[in-house]
Amino acid sequence: MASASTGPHPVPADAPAAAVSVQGLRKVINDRVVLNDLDFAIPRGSMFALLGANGAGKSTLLKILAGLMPPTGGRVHLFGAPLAGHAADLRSRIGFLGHNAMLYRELSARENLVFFGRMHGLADVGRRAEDLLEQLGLADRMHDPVKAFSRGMLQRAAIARALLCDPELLLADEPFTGLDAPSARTLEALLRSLHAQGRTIVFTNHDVAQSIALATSVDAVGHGGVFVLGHGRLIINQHARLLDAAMVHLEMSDR
Amino acid sequence: MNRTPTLTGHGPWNARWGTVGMQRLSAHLVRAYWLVTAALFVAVILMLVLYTPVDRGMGPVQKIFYLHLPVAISGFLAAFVVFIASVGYLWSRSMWWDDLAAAAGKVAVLYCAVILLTGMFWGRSAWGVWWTWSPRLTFSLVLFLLYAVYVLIRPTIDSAERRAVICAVYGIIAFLDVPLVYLSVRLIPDIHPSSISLEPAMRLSLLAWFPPVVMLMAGMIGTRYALNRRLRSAEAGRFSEAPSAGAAIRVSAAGGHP
Amino acid sequence: MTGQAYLLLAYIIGLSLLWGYAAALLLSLRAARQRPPGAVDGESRRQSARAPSITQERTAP
Amino acid sequence: MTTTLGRIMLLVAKDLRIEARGRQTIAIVLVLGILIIVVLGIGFGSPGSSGQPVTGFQATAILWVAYFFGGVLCFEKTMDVERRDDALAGLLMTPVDRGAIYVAKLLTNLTLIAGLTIVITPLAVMFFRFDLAGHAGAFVAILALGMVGFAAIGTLFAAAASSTRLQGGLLAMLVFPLCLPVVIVSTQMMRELFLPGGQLSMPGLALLAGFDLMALTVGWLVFEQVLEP
Repeated sequence: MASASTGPHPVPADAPAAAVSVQGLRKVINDRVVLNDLDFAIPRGSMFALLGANGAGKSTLLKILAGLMPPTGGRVHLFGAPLAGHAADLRSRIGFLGHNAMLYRELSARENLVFFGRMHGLADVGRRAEDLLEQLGLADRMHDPVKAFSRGMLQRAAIARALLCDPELLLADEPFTGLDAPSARTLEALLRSLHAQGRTIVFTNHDVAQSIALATSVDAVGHGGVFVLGHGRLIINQHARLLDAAMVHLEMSDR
Repeated sequence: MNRTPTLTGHGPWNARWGTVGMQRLSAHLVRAYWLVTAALFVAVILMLVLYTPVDRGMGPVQKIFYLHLPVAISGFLAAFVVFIASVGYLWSRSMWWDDLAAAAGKVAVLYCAVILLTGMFWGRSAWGVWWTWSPRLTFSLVLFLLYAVYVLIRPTIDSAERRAVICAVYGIIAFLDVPLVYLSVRLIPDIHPSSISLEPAMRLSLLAWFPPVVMLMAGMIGTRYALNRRLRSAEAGRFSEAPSAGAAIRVSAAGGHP
Repeated sequence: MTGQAYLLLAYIIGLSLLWGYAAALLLSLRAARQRPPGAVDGESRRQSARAPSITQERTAP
Repeated sequence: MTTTLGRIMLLVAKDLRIEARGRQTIAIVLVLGILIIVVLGIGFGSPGSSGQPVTGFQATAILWVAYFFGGVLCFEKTMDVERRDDALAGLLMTPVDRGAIYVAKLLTNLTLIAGLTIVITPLAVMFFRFDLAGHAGAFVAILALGMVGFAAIGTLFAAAASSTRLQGGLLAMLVFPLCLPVVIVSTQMMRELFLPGGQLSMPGLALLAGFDLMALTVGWLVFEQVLEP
C-alpha cells in the first residue's frame, strides 16, 4: 500500500529470475529527491556492490529494498514478488545490516539473537545463536550486554543478527566500517562463502578497490541517479567524480 | 522521461488545465463563486435585520443563533474534511491529501473560534456570564482545542512525510473523538436547559443562513488548499534541478573478477 | 450592555473573523500566482543556488 | 494466532527485561509523578491545618495530572529503547506483525503505568487525605479503563513521533487533547461517585470503554503506517 503502484514500466520478463528488480524507483525525503527513477536488476547469486559518495542515497536504497522505508514511487520486486504486498513473507528471506547495530544494548549478544530468532520463528534458536557468535569470534563475550562491546564487536554481533534467519538476500550497508583488518578479512571470507552458497549479496562500500575485488557487479548510486557501466555511456554528476576513474577502469579490466 | 514528482502529484481541484482558455474559465468560475457567496451574505444579513422576527422570550440576542448554528455545522463539516483527507493520505500516501487536511484543519479552527465567540456573547447576554462549564460550551471548547493543536503541531514537524503521517493519524482520532466528547459532556450537569422552538419565519431565516456559511467554508478550504499546493510545489521546485537520470540502465559488468 | 449590543458585537466579530480570513487567503493566493514560478522568496533562491549541478553526460572510453 | 500471541508475550518480556536491567523508565516516571503530587500538595496546603479536605472531584484532577504527565514520559522512554542503535529496524526486519508490536508496546506501557499508579495513588491519598476506601473498586475500574485508552493513544503517537523532534511537551500536546474525553468522563464519574450516595455511572463506563475501543482499533490499524525507522 505504501508504494505507489503507478509505474509506467512493465514488469520485465526476467523479473522472477532476479533477486532484486527495481523499476522507476523514486524516493523523496523532506522535499528532496534522493533517488530519481532508478531502474536496475540484480541477478540471483551475484555479489553486488553499490558505490557512491556520502549522501548519494545508497543507504536509502538499501532501506527501501529491505522494506524498512516505503518508496515515493516505482516498484521493487524481490525474488519476483512485489515488496509492497508480500513484505512479511519476504522479510524472513532478507538479512539487513545497517549503519547501526540494530540490537538492544541492555541485552547480551546471545539474548539479542535469541530474541530476534524467536521473532523470526526459528527453531532451536539458542544453538543457532551460539554457532553464529562462535563463527564471528564472539563466543567468549556472548553473555555481556551489547552496550559494553567495542565498535568492531558490535559490528560482528550485528552481522550475526543479519545472518540469523539464513537469508537468501543479504543487504549490507557499509559492512566493513569499524572493523579492524583481521575482522574485515573474516567478513570478506564470510561474504565470499555466502556467495559461494548461491546467496545474493548487495553491499555498499566506500573502498572502491575492495568492492571491485569482492563484487561480481558494481553499480554506483549518485545524487538521484544510477551511474551506468557497460553501455558505452557513463552518466555522472559531481558527487561521483571521484569514482568514475575506478569504474571505467573496472570495465576495461573486466572485458 | 521527465515525470512530475509524485510529491507534487496533482490533486483533483488543481489539475493542470491543459489550455490557457480553461485556466481563464476556472478563474472566472472561482470569482463567480466568491461573488455569489458575498451576495448571499449580504442577503441573509438584510433578511436578519428586516424580516426575521425577534424572539419573544430572549429578545434580539437570540438572533445570534442564525450565525451560531450554521457556523457550528460548517465547522463540523470542516473537521469531517480533515478526517476524510487524513484517511485518504494514509490510504494513498499522496501529499495533496495532506494539503487538503491542513487547509480544512485551519478552517475548522477558525469556525470553532467563531462558535465559541458567538456562544460567549450569547451566554453573557442571556445568563450574565462569559463562560460556564455547560456541556455545549465545553463541547465547542474541546473541539476548538483539538483542531488548534492540529494546526499548531504541523509546523513543528520538519519531515514532510512524518508530518503528514502524524497529522493524518491525529486528524482521524480527533474526528472520532468528536462524538465521544459530545456524549461525555452530557455527563456534565447542565444548568442552562435551552430548548429553542422556532416559528416558521425563524426556521426560514435559519435555513437561509446555511448556504452562505457553508459556501464560505468550502471556498476557504479550496483557497487554502490551492495556496498549500502552490507552496509545496515551490518547495519541491528547489530540488527539481537534481539530475533526472531516467535513462539508467542495467549494469552488465558481471562475473568478471578472479 | 443591551441584548442588541451583544447581538451586534457577535455578528461584527464573527463575520469579520470569517471574511477577514477569507480575504487574507484570497490575497495571498493572488500574490503567489503573480510571482514568477521558481522565485518563491529569497530563501528558495539561495537554496537553488546551492543545489547540486545538473547532470553531465560523458562517453566512456 | 497463538504464534502472534506468543510473540506479543516475547516482546513484552523483552521490554520488561530491558527495563529491569536499567530501570530507566520507571524511575524517571515515578519521580516526575511524585514531583507533580508534591507541587500540587504545596499549592493546596495541608487539609488538616487549613480546613476542607480535598474532594473526590479534585482528587481525580490531581491524580490525572500526575498519571498523564508520567504516562507521556513513559511512552516516550519505552519507545526510546527501540530507537537506540536502531533496534526497531532489526525488529521490523522480522516477519512479526506490526499490530503485535503495537499491542506489546501498549502492554509494556500499561504495566509501567500500573507501577506508577500503585506508588502515586497511596501517596496522594496520604497527602490529600481523600477517601478512596469507600469506592475503591469503582475507582480502580475508572482508572483502568481510562488508562487503557490513554495508553493506546500515547503508544501510537510516541511511535509516530519518536523519529522526529516532536518530543517532551509537544508529544503531550498531541496526546492530551485527544484524551480529553477520558478526562471529562472520568472526572464526572468521580464527582458522581463522591456525592453522598453516589454510584458508579454506567453510561460513563460505557463511554470509557467506547473510547478504549476506538483508540485500540485505530492504533492497531494505523500503527504499521506510523512506524518508520
